[in-house]
Amino acid sequence: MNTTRRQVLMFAGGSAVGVLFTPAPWRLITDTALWSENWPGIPAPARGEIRTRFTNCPLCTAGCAVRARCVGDQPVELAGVGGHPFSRGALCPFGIVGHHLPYLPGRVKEGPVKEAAAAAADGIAKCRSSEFVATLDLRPGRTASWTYRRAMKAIKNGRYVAPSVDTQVAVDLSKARTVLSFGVPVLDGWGTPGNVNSARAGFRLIQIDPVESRTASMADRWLRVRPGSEDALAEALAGQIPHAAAADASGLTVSEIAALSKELEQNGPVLVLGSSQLESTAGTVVARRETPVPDEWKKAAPATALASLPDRSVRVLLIDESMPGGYLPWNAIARKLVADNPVVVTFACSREGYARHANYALPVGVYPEVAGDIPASIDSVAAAFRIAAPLVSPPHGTVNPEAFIAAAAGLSIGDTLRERADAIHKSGRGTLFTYADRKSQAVKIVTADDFWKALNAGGCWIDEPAAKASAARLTFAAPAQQQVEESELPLAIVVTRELAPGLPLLSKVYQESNLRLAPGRVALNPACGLEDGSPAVFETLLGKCSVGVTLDSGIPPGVVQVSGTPALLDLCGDGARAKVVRA
Amino acid sequence: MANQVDKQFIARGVSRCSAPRFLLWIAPWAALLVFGLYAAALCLIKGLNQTNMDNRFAFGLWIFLDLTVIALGAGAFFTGFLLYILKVDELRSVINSAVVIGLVCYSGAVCVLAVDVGQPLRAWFTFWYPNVHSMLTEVTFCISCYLTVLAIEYVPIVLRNRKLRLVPSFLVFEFELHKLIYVLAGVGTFLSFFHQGSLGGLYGVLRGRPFAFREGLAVWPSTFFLFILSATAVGPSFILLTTWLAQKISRKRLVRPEVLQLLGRISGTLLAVYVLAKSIDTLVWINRTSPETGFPAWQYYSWKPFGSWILVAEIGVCGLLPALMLLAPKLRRHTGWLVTGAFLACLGVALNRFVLTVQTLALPTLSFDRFLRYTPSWQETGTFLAVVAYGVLVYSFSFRYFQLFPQERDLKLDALEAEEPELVGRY
Amino acid sequence: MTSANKPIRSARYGMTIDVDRCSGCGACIVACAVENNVPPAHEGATDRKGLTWIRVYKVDNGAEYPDRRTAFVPVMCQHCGNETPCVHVCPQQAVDIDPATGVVGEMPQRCLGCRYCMAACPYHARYFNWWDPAWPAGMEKTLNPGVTPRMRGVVEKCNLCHGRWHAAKEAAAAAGKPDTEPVEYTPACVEACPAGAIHFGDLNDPASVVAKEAAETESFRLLEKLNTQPKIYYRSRNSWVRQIAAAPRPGAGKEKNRG
Amino acid sequence: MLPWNYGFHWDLGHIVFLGAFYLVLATIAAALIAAARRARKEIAGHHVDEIAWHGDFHDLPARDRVCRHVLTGEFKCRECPHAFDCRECETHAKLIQRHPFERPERPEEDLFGMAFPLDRFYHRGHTWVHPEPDGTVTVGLDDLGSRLIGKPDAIDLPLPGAPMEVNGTAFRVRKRDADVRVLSPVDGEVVAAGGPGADWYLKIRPTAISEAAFRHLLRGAEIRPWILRELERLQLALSAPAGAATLADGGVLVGDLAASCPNADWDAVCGEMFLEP
Repeated sequence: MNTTRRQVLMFAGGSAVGVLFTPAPWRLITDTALWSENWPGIPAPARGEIRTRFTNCPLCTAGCAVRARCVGDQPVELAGVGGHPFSRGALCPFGIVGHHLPYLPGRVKEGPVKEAAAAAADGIAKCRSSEFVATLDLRPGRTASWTYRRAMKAIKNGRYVAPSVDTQVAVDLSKARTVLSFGVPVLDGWGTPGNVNSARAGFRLIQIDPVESRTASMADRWLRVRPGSEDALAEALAGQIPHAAAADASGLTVSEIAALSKELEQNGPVLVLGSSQLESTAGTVVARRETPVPDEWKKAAPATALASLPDRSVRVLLIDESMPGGYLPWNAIARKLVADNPVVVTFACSREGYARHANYALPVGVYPEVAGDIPASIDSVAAAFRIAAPLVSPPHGTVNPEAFIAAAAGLSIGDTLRERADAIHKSGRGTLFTYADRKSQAVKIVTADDFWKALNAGGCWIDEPAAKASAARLTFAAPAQQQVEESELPLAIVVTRELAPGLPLLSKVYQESNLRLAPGRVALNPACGLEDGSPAVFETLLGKCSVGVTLDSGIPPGVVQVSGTPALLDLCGDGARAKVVRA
Repeated sequence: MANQVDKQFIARGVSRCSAPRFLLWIAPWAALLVFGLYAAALCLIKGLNQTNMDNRFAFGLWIFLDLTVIALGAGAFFTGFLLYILKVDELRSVINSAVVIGLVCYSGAVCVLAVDVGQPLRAWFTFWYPNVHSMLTEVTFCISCYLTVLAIEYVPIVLRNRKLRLVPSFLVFEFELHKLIYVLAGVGTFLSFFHQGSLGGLYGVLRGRPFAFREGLAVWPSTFFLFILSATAVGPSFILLTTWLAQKISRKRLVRPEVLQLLGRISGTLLAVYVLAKSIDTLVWINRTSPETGFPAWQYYSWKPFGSWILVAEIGVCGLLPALMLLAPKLRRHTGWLVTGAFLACLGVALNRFVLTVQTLALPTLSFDRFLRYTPSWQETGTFLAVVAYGVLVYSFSFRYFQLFPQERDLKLDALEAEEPELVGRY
Repeated sequence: MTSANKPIRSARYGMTIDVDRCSGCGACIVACAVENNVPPAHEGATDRKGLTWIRVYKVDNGAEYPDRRTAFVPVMCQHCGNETPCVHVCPQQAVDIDPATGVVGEMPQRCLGCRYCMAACPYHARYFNWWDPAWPAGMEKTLNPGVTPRMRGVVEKCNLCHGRWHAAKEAAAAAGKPDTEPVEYTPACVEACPAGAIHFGDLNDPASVVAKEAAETESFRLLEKLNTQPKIYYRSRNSWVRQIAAAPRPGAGKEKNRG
Repeated sequence: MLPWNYGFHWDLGHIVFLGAFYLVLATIAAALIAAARRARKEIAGHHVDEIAWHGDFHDLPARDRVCRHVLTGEFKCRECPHAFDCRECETHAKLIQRHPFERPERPEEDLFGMAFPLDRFYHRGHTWVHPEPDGTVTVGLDDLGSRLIGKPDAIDLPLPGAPMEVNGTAFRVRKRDADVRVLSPVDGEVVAAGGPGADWYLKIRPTAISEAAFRHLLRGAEIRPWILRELERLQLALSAPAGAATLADGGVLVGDLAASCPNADWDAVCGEMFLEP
């Protein structure tokens, strides 16, 4: 039989209609829907048993208690521990994304460990009597810091260098009725957020700040002064210089200053933060007892300030910046290094910091990969011992700076944290607060092992307050002098340092909303003539560096607010004046 | 040779420029089209991050383009309506051209929309899970249907091509389809009426955007009706404009001047009505609608550069003025005035669409939010230009190979007679 | 049993935010991003192309120093109650309002990316995925298993931590609680706020904190006159803060403000 | 979209909206299908030529569609409503009743050296019809027609037995770039095919040889005004773009027009004269 075109067409048409009555086409439509609903290339979250684990956040000295929601062992969400006697369930934005730290873009994963060890040993051997082997510890007060001190003691002419932080002094916010802060970010990262917030209602906050910082805008009173005039104001309030002089320096009116000092008299006790010129009222600043340490640790090198070392005297410099902490401008450090090839070894997870200048940049484990303790924060009257217990394992090839430095010094150490914990337990002081059940019990009634376990499974030791808190004195570094006349560098620098910069999700506060000043950016008054977000060059006596500009009406003319990355902080050393020009 | 082949497709008795010259005219537009397609491809492949739109400026150049182009394309349905339903026979001489313009405008708009959405592959979701309460659903349905209608209306024009007519089935189908064209014209009118309206409704219903929000009848805000009115008013103007342009560029007489004047008159009348309605609507909005939502109307115009001048320009200079120009018989007789009027009318509607899309989004609603500026990225502009080039190309080809203007032959012979009068009655 | 014939008691989940206590630290923004698997910013992203389901605005009273006052106002989807602007504009029913919770939900899998809802939202609380979501190598391990990440080209927004609500619902069911009762849970931002400025609860329950606080004279809602009836209440003792929530002031938010 | 699909509710909104949508689709589809079906019918019924001629006729310039009685001056102006098929035209019938054709006194009309024998009928497509004694008719190109074609480059004639109908295509001729169809003057069936060589092109057995059957054809006194009119058109067509040759005034029209004006658009000229736009 021969088929005509007509027949073929009719067959095609018929079957087309017929198919519509089968589920096939409709099924097909639904399938395309499903396909386009699961767009390819999107990571699927790992499934698994949901567990709750506890640790403490070592990203700043506050050491807030952390409850981690984990899939298996992997933390996927961090939150504060409600009912914690001190951190009170609060966690700052940095703490909330702390578990992303291991995945920091550009993290240092391997380094020349053996070479570094050899070079260090060689340097120590070569070290002349006039030269030093120094360990720079940016987070003093830790158990690791003790190890460094012991190690430096073990080496002849070893030096333990740390920023001047007095771990023996604390402020008692609950005692203060007025807090006079000279540029201290009281409400923004200073102390322990939970504790500050809970005490906030009790005191009146007067913020002396050249710029409208977050604290200034939240303070009960904000006094805008010229940068660098804080001490003059403090002296005037202390009655050391006439108010008029301070008025000239700070830009406040004489009556304002008078009113302020009157208020301080009437509204005591007053806690003064950020200036050593003005005494705090007795009771608001107290001496804090030392967290117990094993007796054999006691013979350790004292902390020396970097400045006190003679220039060109450091042959071997070991810098521990494994935990976010303070930062000293590099030029201040470089000055101390010997002229003929000094050995500089850094321990850091990123190349942003001193690693840029080091001969050997060694990778380290980060929170929450490695264990480490967190010394009590400045607003904690009682001593405390918290361990940032590891939740995940560090990548292969990282080194433990503590072990490295001890080895370099030929000092044999065991599990220092455990030794410390035992020492605390032996002292029998204080209470143990465990997070899972939110119970606190006297250390006396727990065994050393349980104590140690509890500390690692989410717990903290809190010392009992001293019988009578002996008065103490806070010391603060004097603000840098302005030695450059206005003409060449018109802008006074105000540095704000964000913790743990570069964590991916912080883009939400830095970049995707202009809530905080992103690291590496500078804020200027809108009248500065630059466009918001435009690239610019930031220049000081110490050099220049390209930055992004943010316009902020909270910044007065003649002032530049710098959000310090190490690169920028290197420029903001002594010459605390700058100019910002269009790139 | 090519010239010969090309010639066989051009109707007898009308003269078209030589193939090479035509190519010369096509080339730059083709180049522009290619560039635009590249830009569009970038947006499709790399995503909408290629544009300068953002979370606040969710709509930009493209939506403005769509609204404007569709308003201008309204000439197609309105001329069809007048010719086939109201039997205004003079318009037969421009209907083909009107259909082509409509097709170009609508297909262009739809293509741009496809680039504009974040997930073009899901375009059909709107049909599959329609939310019948959304103006956008109405728009999507009507536009896609009407585009089909336009395509079908375009078929006879194509099939009338000299070469294609030689195929008997084409010839006959064209003949029969043309007999039924009034049905399609009717459907087209129905559809256009609704989507022109719902395009206006799109913004009128935004209760969260007091600058655009309008009260109205039943489910339709006043912008619904204003859009219909303005579209029908400006459609004829745009046909007038394009016809005039075609005449200028091809250096031929294509329609009798009376036809253009008729278009002008229709446009002018409707525009006048529109201006009246628009003014009333604006007054109501300023004095009632806007204040009731807590937004004093004056403050919209305190954001530079969108001062109150924009109102004057939209309603006065580009509304009332052209209406008067087109209505005055004296002025209408001069091509200059006629064309200027038509142009202003088109400009006015474009401005109206601009205000409703761009200005609406630029104005902050939260008191602590800021006024935003937005300049399209080159990818956006490129895509925009692609549509323009596409339009010019389709129109040029249609003009060359199809009979867009039936009067052309007569006018040509008239012209010949005019230049050689002695020929007449010499034998 | 009882739950079978008992009618479902529908909740109206809402928030009260104490503006005076918000120090603008951004913990809520970050916690929200962690909870809901919002990807970190593409390097091209700005505050106008970013993804921040909750966004903290710095607001000042427009005066110059020393009269200048500043407050921080967190703005997320306000979960409008009445004629929700975004719900009825979506062409394909990708946005809906859950009658049981009053939460305005968004179905990214259904979203076409037409962004009409963004144009419709007076609070600019909706965000569009301009880029493919991308996490630094290894970081996808930290994604929250309770929430599916969204793809490029769709709109997303706050859904009052639907994932947590769902988990709470399941927990309640496991505990044998009647399905008809609204469950209690805490969205990530509420949990994260170090100042405890945000309270969350059922506005229908007169005993709840939010219901009480919402009723106080200090409480206000953004753009109340639009009559969208948001379920997010703000509270402040300062009258100037309460004012900024009302009608817009020209120049507000710009460098030079008129008071 | 569909009742069992997500989000569909039996409420007014859905019913009205979707109802309207489906109605629109149905209407469009119906229109298309109707057109297609009718088209098929027409093709089956061999009405293609008729439709083609209707199309052509409507594409002709208005001036070329004038009634034959305008040529003779009986009307000032009148457009032919029947596409040159006067057989169905009452006006024509009335007019020829009033003054019927009288026998021509001269055997042939001579214009510019062109001979138009009056013993035959002429069609406006420049063909003549000559009734033969054997009941058939011979069909040929008239003098103007054949001068336009001159010596054709090609010509395709229908095979014997092919049906013919008035204003359908009789045959096609090609000359230079011109390729035109010549309209058939009568209904009938082809008996034999001649050609340029022979003195006729087609021998046709007409369906009827009544007076009424040839009523649509020109004859006698109509020829002269018609040809003059045609010459006028020819002149216009020739002088069109090339602005070329003018016909010999009062003199004799050359034998091969195509050859005499080489740079004229011959396709256009032939299209114009053979009524194929």
